[in-house]
Amino acid sequence: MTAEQMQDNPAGAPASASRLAPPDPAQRLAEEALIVDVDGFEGPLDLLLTLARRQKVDLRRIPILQLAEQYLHFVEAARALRIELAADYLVMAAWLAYLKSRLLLPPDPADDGPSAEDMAAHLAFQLERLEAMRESAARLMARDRLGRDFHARGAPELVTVSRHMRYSASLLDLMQAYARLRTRDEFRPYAFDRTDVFSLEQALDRLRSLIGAQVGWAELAQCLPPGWRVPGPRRRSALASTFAASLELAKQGQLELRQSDPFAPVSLRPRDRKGSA
Amino acid sequence: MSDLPDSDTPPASQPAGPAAPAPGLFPIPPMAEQERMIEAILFASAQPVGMAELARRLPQGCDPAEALVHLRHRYAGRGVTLVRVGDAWAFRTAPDLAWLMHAEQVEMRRLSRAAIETLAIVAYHQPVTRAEIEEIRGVAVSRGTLDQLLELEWIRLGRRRMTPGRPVTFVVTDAFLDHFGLESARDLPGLKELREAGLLDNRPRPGGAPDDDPDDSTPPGQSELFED
Amino acid sequence: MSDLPDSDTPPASQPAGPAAPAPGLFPIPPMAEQERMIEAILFASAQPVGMAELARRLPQGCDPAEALVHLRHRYAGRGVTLVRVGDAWAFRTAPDLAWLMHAEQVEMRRLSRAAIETLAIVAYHQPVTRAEIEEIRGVAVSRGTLDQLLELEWIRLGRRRMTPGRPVTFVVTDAFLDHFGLESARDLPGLKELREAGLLDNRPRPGGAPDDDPDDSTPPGQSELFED
Repeated sequence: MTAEQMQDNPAGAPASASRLAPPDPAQRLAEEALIVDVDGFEGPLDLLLTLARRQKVDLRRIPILQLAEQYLHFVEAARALRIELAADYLVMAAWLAYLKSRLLLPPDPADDGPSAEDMAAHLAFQLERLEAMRESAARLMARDRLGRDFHARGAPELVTVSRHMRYSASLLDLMQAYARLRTRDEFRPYAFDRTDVFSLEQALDRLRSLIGAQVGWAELAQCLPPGWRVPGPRRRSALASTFAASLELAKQGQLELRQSDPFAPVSLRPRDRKGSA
Repeated sequence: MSDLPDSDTPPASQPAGPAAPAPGLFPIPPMAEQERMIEAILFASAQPVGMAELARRLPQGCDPAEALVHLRHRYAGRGVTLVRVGDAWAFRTAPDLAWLMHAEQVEMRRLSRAAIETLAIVAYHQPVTRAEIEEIRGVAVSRGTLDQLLELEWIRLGRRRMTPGRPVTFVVTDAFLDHFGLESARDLPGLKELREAGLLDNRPRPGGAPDDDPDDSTPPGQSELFED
Repeated sequence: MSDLPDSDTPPASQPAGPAAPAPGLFPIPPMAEQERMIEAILFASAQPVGMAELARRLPQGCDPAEALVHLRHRYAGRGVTLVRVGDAWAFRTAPDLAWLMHAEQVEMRRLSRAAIETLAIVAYHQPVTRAEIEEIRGVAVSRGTLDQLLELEWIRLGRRRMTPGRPVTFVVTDAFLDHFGLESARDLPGLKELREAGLLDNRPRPGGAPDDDPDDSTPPGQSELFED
């Protein structure tokens, strides 16, 4: 969305939003201008507020049904002009269409959700609140301001008699430093200490060579290479990759696996190719 | 005006005879002299000076709160006036002379409409979470908007909200008060009217909306769509 | 704001007779007002202001020389006095109060990157051991860095960790919270919030593989440290 730079006048509507209620052709022009300017709106609520303001009524008495129709009309007009609206404008349109139907239909006694009136009232509240914040922002920016309307001492006196060092850092520095540290890990090239890793390829090679000579059942743990059998990370790595390799070879039909109970040792043996064929 | 904490006048901490002069090594300076000292300290500094720092820099036994009241009277209506900024005090030129001060005017950084509105929302609704700002504006707070306000030191982090997810909150700073000539955030223009009209209430959306997560009460589907 | 004061006043408006009111478009401000104006200009100016500049900045028909005499009287004996510097004028704190300015004599230095990173790690991970700091930073923490932070009283020693070797831990201090305007270290935003506030670049990871699991790329042993 293009950020419309509006210095000191946040309450001001986008230039195209005429506050006057224009006659018909002018109104159509204004609506087209609205659509062309859709990038200048800060989302559906902003657009709704602009539409509401053109009704020149107290926002607390805004007829929500009428407003919903105007919004839907706007969205349709934009579609007719083949203007792509951001998805949130369409989501709001769908919600307003739903609200409109709820407002027009008699209430369903079986429905225990919020009433259409509650939903409409909340939308009116949101519009009024946004309007109030815009007015407050404008009033704030219109205040006398330091460096423009009133001024600090231009020549602060820092008499240097005794000097001691002070270090400064802002909260922003602190948070950015932390962010830098934390993301540095995301960008760090993937490096892994491989001395304690027994890879799947290694395990496959080893198992293939073992099952050539193997007759009958052997426990998986006995197939671990020497130097990888002492309990610890090395053994865990070798066990995991050997187990994965045994699954792979079982899938290929080269060996059979057996386990008597859950957590019992896993055993394997070469598959008798002739017998199973 | 004189709601200055005069906690510095110790009721019990001075056990020696209260009528007798303070038992310090040096006599407490007379009030007129205390006024001069504060005048000098505040004049010398471009930033507001806090009560605690004043008390620390003045000789033992001084009463900066009372001296400030006198000083403020003395400068009332002058070309330079004594103003209160949060818990601190500063001399500032009188705003009605702004037209004279062209030479001193600093370039005001242009703020986007989003930044201005976000600032107002933080000021009026503080402490306020990011989700609440988005709920009020109806759009996601774009990248860098909060960053810009933090960098200006007009807003800072407040306490985390004690709700699920414990989101951080934002509040305005003393530098904000100083910039906009406010004694405290309670003096924001129109604050009372807004409160009475219920426009500062955190009114939940009535029930039902399918994506109405209490953590993320932004209008339907907007927060993701506007993330860039 | 009514900018540009009276530049439109016709130059011919200065009559010979100083007693007669000027026939210009605007009446000459009363002397008390001229005094206020000069007070504000001298206060806000970074340099002493010369008579010619004063005359140029004040409305037509003013008499800065006379106003300065009044102003000088007004400030005689105050904590701030009007002094003449060469051909120009300036406010200066009274020489007898120079001793009050001592607290102002500080030289500000920015904290080194190593120090700020170490401080950030302590703030986010406290209580944290030196070994953990080094693990997160990826480099050794020099003795001087910790000493500096300890000396600044931004960090202090926490409880010893009940692990082999019983290493000391570091935590942040109240002075740290005070300096950074935090109510508690828990109020610091997490990584996700930093990213949402635009404080973190969302740069794509190099290498191209759609590596969605952040844990995958974390070197072993660090995942516990990085729990939010």
